[in-house]
Amino acid sequence: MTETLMTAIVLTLGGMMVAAGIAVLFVRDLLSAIIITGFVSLSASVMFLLMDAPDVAITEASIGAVLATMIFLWGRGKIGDDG
Amino acid sequence: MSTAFYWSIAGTAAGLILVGLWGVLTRKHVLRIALAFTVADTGANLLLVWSGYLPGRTAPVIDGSIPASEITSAVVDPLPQAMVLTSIVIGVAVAALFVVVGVLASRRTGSADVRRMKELRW
Amino acid sequence: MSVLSIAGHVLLVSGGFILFTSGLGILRMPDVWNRLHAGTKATTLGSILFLAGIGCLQPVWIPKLFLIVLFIILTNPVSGHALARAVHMRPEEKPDNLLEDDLAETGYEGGKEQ
Amino acid sequence: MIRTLAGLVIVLILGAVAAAVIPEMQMREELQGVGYSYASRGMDETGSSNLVTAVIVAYRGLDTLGEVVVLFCASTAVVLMLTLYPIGVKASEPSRIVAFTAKVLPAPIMLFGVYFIAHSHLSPGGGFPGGTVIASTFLLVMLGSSSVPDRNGRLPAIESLAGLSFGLLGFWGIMTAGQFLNNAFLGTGTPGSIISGGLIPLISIAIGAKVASEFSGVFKAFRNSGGEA
Repeated sequence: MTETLMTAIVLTLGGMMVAAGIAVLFVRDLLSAIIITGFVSLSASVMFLLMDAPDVAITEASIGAVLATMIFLWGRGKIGDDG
Repeated sequence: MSTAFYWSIAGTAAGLILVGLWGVLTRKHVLRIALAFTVADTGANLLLVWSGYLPGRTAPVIDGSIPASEITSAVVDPLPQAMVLTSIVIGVAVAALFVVVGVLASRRTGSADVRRMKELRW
Repeated sequence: MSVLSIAGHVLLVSGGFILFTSGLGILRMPDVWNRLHAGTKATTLGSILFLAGIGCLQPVWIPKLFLIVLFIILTNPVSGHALARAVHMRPEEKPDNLLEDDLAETGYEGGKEQ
Repeated sequence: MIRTLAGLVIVLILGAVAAAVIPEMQMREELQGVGYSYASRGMDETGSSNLVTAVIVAYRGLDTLGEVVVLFCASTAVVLMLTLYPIGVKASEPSRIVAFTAKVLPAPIMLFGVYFIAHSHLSPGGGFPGGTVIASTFLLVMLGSSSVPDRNGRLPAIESLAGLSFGLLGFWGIMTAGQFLNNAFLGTGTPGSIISGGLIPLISIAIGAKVASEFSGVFKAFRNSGGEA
């Protein structure tokens, strides 16, 4: 039961992550791309937790979802969406 | 049963690396390249942690429930997790450097298009 | 199946339903303001219901869950408020049939020197 | 167009290589090699319940020192470039509600980060995530007020002090036990209590302070890069 559930969770999450990774490249608005990258990092943190790596999960959640997103938002505020 | 769980994580990691690499090779906007680089970074970290994962075991944090003689058959490999922990922090520092270099170069050329940055041409 | 367990499952399902509704609202609502309404109010209630359901199923975790609920109550409305103010600073997002605009009448627009 | 096609071809080739190589990585049944010895001896030798922290701080402490140096180089490069080539910035005044929340929330979040660092040898966490959590409170304070915290410029001092104490703790091991970053000379204590693990809590504090001050310095440089506060 739990094995099937875990497999289903990982398959769904992995499919969403790869789809989001492709969406980062093709979505038109740069702000959306930054938010989607944050989503990829957060899903990766869930996946680290499923792989019994709580330290890595905490680090990825605090860094990928907060610090990296803030850095990219700062860069977008300086450059803008063009190109 | 656990093999599907196991291999789907590897598939996700490899897919993220390939998608990120494709983005780095083909996109034009410098911040979009940095985002693709971050995605590839996440995939590489996933693959590293996956290489030390053993299904059916617990996290390498030992509480009283595990007797000391059975630790080696009860926990996953701690070494790749330690490496990835440092790799994540390095990754975000490199991403910050990437973004700052991109912003300054786009200030200099007046556009965020990476093809116009003659200083960064490969 | 004790009463507590049934209550926990009911709370989990209702929280999940409210979160699903919020996601649907973000997808289907016409403009930013309506989407903001779906994305902040409904997620607060949905998360709290979900955590309450977990607390009914695992009563040992109640102190930690209480801390999380407190954090959500503190942060989620504030983030919605900051988002709404940021949208209000963009005139092109203002709807046509707006009857009253209290924020503009106060003369205080964040970020613009008056 | 050519670039897109060439990128696609390269990615497809690499994907074929990955599809050929990754299934060869057979699922292991047992721990082997270094991982086995860390898992079997780690808790007795270092006194740390968290084996990941034991590997980072004790067994691979020298690597972590080098990694901290890499982090220092990256953050210094960011700060230096933003100081040399300033970029105009428009600071906006936050609303009253956001400002109030940004005054209330940093204290519990920082307590959370300090908990991470102090319990690095007992529970998941450690210097790196704790440091980033503390740096995010710095970011929160900065977003919630129009002024920049750390007016006196104490962040570089904290950073240098943390790096210096990391090195000095390593040399302390040379003085007493004849080995750089020796972990056991303070006594490992009983695993599971908060005063245990030899040098691990001290080095975790040093790593946490260094990571927190470096990321805070990066964000301060982002905010300050226009010159005015």
